[in-house]
Amino acid sequence: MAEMNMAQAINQALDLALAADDAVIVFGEDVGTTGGVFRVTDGLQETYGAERVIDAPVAESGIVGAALGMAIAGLKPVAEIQFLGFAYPAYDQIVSHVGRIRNRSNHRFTAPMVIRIPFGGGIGAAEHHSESAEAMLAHTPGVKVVVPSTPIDAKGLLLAAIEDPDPVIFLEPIRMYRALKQEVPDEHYTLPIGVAQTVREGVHASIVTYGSMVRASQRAADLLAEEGVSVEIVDLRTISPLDEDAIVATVRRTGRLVAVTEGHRTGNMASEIAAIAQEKALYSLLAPVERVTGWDTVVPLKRTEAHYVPGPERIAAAVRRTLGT
Amino acid sequence: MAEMNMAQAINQALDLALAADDAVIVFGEDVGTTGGVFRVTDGLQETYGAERVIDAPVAESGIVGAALGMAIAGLKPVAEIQFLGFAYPAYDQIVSHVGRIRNRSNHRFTAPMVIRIPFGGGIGAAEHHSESAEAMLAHTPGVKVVVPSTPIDAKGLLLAAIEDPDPVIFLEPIRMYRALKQEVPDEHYTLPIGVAQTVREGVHASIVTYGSMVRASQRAADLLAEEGVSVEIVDLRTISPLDEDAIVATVRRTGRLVAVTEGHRTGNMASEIAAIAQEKALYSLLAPVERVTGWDTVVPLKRTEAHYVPGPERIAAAVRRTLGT
Amino acid sequence: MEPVRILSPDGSLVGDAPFDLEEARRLFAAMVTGRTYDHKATAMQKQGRLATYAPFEGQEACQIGSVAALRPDDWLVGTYRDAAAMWFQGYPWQNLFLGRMGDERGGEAPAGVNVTPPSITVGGHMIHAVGLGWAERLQGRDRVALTLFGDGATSEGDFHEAMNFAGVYATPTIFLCQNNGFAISMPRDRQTAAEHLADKAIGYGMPGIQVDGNDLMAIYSVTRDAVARARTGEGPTFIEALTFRIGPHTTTDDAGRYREDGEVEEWRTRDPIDRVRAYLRLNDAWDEAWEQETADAAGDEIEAAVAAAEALEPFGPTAMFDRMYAEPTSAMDRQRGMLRRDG
Amino acid sequence: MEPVRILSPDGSLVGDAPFDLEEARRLFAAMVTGRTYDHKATAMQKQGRLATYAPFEGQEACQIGSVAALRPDDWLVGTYRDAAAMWFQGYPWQNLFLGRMGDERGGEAPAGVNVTPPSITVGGHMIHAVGLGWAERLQGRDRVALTLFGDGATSEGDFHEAMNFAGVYATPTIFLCQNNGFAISMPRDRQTAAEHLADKAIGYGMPGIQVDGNDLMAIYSVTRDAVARARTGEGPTFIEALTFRIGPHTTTDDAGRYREDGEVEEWRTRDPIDRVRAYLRLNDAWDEAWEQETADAAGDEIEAAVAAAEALEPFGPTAMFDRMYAEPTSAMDRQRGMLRRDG
Ligand SMILES: Cc1ncc(C[n+]2csc(CCOP(=O)(O)OP(=O)(O)O)c2C)c(N)n1
Ligand SMILES: Cc1ncc(C[n+]2csc(CCOP(=O)(O)OP(=O)(O)O)c2C)c(N)n1
Ligand SMILES: [Mg+2]
Ligand SMILES: [Mg+2]
Repeated sequence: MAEMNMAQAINQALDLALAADDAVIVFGEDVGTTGGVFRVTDGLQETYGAERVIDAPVAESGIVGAALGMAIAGLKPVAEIQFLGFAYPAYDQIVSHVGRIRNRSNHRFTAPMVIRIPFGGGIGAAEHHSESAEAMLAHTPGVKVVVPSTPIDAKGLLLAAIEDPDPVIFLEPIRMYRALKQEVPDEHYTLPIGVAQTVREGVHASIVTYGSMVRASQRAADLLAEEGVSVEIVDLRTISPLDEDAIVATVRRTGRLVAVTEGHRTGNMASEIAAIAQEKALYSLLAPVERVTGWDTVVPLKRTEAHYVPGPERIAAAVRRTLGT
Repeated sequence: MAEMNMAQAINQALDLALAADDAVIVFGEDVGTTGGVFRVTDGLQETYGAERVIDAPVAESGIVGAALGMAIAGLKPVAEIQFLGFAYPAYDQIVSHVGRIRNRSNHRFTAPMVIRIPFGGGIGAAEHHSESAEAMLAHTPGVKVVVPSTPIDAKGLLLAAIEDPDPVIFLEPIRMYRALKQEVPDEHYTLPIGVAQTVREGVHASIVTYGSMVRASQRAADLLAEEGVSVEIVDLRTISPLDEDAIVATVRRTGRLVAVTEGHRTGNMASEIAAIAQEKALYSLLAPVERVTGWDTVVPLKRTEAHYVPGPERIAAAVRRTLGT
Repeated sequence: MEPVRILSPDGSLVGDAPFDLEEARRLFAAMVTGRTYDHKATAMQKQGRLATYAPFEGQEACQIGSVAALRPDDWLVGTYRDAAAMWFQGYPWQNLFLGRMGDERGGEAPAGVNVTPPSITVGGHMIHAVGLGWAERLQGRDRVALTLFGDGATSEGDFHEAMNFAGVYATPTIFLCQNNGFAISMPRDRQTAAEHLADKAIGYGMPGIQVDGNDLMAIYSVTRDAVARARTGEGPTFIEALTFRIGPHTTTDDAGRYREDGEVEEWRTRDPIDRVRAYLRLNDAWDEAWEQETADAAGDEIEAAVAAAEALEPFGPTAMFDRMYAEPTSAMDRQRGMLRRDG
Repeated sequence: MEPVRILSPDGSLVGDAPFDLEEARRLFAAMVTGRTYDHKATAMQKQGRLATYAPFEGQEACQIGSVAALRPDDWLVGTYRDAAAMWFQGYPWQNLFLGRMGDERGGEAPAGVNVTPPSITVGGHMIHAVGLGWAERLQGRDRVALTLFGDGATSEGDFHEAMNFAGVYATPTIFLCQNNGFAISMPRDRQTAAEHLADKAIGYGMPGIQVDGNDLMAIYSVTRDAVARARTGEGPTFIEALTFRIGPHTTTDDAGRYREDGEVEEWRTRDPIDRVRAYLRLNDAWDEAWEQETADAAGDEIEAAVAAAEALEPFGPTAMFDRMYAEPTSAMDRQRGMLRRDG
């Protein structure tokens, strides 16, 4: 057990995976010598060598495509894309090949690989560094999409992703890399992919969310608690496949739902959550499902970003609307 | 006025645009000499020459990126990508540049361009030729996304798209290219982008849809009419920005809604439509919004495709569910 | 740049034959079998028994000659136009037919056959060949990966990234470009301003070789050398094979819109099969009866494959939900249920 | 391949000076102004007044020398590291600061200044330069487009597609690669196995030239020739400028992790500004007082830009909805309303 932040927890997960299985390799821009732009892969190349922790040229499609070839031939690559905004050039490889090789080959060839991608805003970064396009990844057949919100979850989910026989896109909320520390068990453990977790129990309303929005939602719940409102928070942890049962169960319990994501509003995960809630629990809904989201604009730069990324106040206001207060 | 199918109507729109404005150019793989793989650009290079109807190397990112440069410098390019499944390599240019140049340059540089893309299934084509990833395009800031369902609409919407000062992605339902003929006015006309149209009036339930699913929905409505069920059909015609008022109005009228798309189920336009309906008209809803969609699988090949792409029977069944029959 | 040539169109040698007469007869028969499949598939498409088909007539030397230089466990990563190569590396004709019938089971290579399903998108598959060969090396095995693609594919960004990675990591990859003159309607000289496609190799620090793509011996020989380099850790090679597709781009294409009949006739005189026949004849290794036997055997083989493909029980409509993941996810289960409910 | 060089590090000429002493003084002053901005921006970032900043110290000759060969109405399409070039082509320092402050108004070039906002993604912008120049030509104008990028950018698929299109359509594009030795931590020799980046040009049928990137005269002269070719319809040129970034990749990067101090010191002896100073001195066109004047003027110019940028009224939180389209769409209007409601 050691106190660590999410970046350290992920580093430890990679370290354990590399140590346990020769088939695991780490591959991406600047992951080796310099330990990654977020230092998430720090020290791994020193330990495992440049043939297992591999620095790549600046070519995201190449990284994902080569990792797929490696996965087919028996390795378990953990590829890294530096920011989600730089994953778009690799999207064709993801949607056309990574997510399809199993179907295309009728199970003969498979892609046991992970694509790690830091994502999301809130740090006032340059353009393209605050993207939250996870909805398009969740809309992609044949891959799973996992989003941890804490150091403990990050380690357990990443180890599960590496061991998964299918490709997993592992989205790491940039803002959470160093935002909080937890006592993380030293040893190997996994958390199940596809299973949501109730991270706060409450009776008046539910928030369903994931990634860095879990913390923002906790803060909103704290604000609301002062007003006597008790909020349940469900952390999806996996956005593809969705744990529909968990969404439906919390709606049935509280009758009020706020779905929170920082992705662009139209066609994001909040819309999916709302669609599921009304489909499976319409008659439990005491108010419309509120969606608190980013907007259909480019993520604004530092000076306006706070008005784009949902914060505790906006989330709390939405909960109040579901309560008619 | 002449009877024509959608391919011909689009060809005529391009012809009119090329004739009216020297800034308009057509650009894409095989659009020139051979008139496009669907013959949609047939004859245009003969009329306007190889400098205005330009054959491109096999490079989709290059086509979209070069078109963007052209648009910034004063042209109005109408780029073609051969199939939506081949647009993924161009997605980075679309999301990172085409949709952002106006914001990034604070209106100084703009992208008055159109990207025409045949899409959707139903013709038993090879892998990658039946994609329906329009949800990810609608999720993209800074572009508009238009989907015609008839020859008349295709012509008027395409001319509007070409004249629009912002980039428009124009998705052409492959199945509709030659599926039906209409009397199309010979002269120039435009139809408004962002405005849905009620294509069938009804009182018991509503279907909101677009593209080739309009025809499937009409057939479903015909089936239901025999059972005494009167269905209203709203053809969105534009999926970004969405005509929310039209969605809400039809739900308020009938109290029952089926959203139909052929995209993968999770995170598609049907989810967005359902989210809007419950948000703005929860208390009008007499039943959960039903979503009839493609599945979260690769679009299957010919032998199974009919079980993937929604047909009249599946749509009718969903309408019946909203009616509890 | 002078393309490598060993066998002249008239069957005479202008270099050293890289294999003996027996092997030449075996490869001749393989090319004949390939062409038999090609003609059969074209005919079946016309009858509506296959979906769109991309014929490869004229490119048999590229496909059989290159694969002949592989070991049975080497990787082959090709396209929609590479059925002969795939088959020669162990992929069943039956599955090639199945794929064109719109049946996903056609994508499955038999155990031990390291042939990926044909790539339908242009450009995306070459990088897989880079990763495949690289992974073999990292795991201490000496398998190599041969990837086939067209002249058009060299324009895609993914070609560039694949070539660059192969160069940087010195992966055991053989890039074989079948330059058949056209990418659908786009002629090679409008595809790129490079004088030769083979010139592109220099930008990646790898050897680039141009070869007569209708010369079985030349193709075999340059591929064999490239395979040897790859196998011994000397890195990748780019081979540009000059060839021509005699047929249309696909069965829905009208090639008359963009090329002259004369060009096709001209290329027919350089037919790769005729050339080997002429060679065998000159060397007393050919007679009418053997040719007939070969053709009959090829015909039987192809007909049997068609019959097997057509006889296969169709799979159920919900099979699609079982092919996406090792274990169907909750989403697959839910959606299977919906499809069952609605039929 | 011998890189083109005109001015030696000691200030002596090894070729013909492409401009007179007056112009040399003007360009010297411009390089000094660029470096003044660079140091100021780095300092402001440390004070938290700017977001992450990418210093270009050492690359001033590449940026000033190339832009000096442009006409004021030509296009410039560069990256996050090309502030000096952008400014020299007419983009205000104030806007360069604003951008780094996280203010979208920094992206706006003044009317008539054809400089696109800096590209933050690596690789995507070069193809825009191809389209820009091409569109100029199609509209009967003779403007050219210069695009700047790094050694790392040559690995992206979009570089390939841009180079290929430029070759095929003979567009008036000048590709200037500032090979500064590294892409973040990746050294040039691991970025590609090509011996020289300039070798990549042959694969696109365009001239590829290697030039001493710290030699103002050489950069100017090869760019001038490339511009002349482009302007007269002879097509694109690829220029590889050998240079070095003295600073870290960005202000958040620790360059000590991947390179030796000695390497930096070695490159400092080839400083592009020192070299021109030495030349001016040798030719009696320099004195201490003028240098001081130049430095002071640069300082004043940069301070004035900082002050102007910092004095600008912040825009309102809903401005983002008004920048996306010519007319805000219904979605923008709805969402503006939601933001107003929630604050
Ligand atoms: C990414 C992508 N873009 C476009 C297409 C459509 N398309 C199919 S084949 C082809 C031409 C390919 O030409 P080439 O690489 O020379 O191969 P050939 O067909 O001549 O064998 C095109 C453009 C595609 N399949 N994939
Ligand atoms: C598409 C993309 N991938 C990755 C990055 C992250 N990144 C920013 S700069 C850089 C290195 C670029 O190196 P080079 O092209 O040599 O330019 P330099 O920074 O040396 O000027 C990388 C990888 C990015 N901005 N865009
Ligand atoms: Mg070809
Ligand atoms: Mg660099």
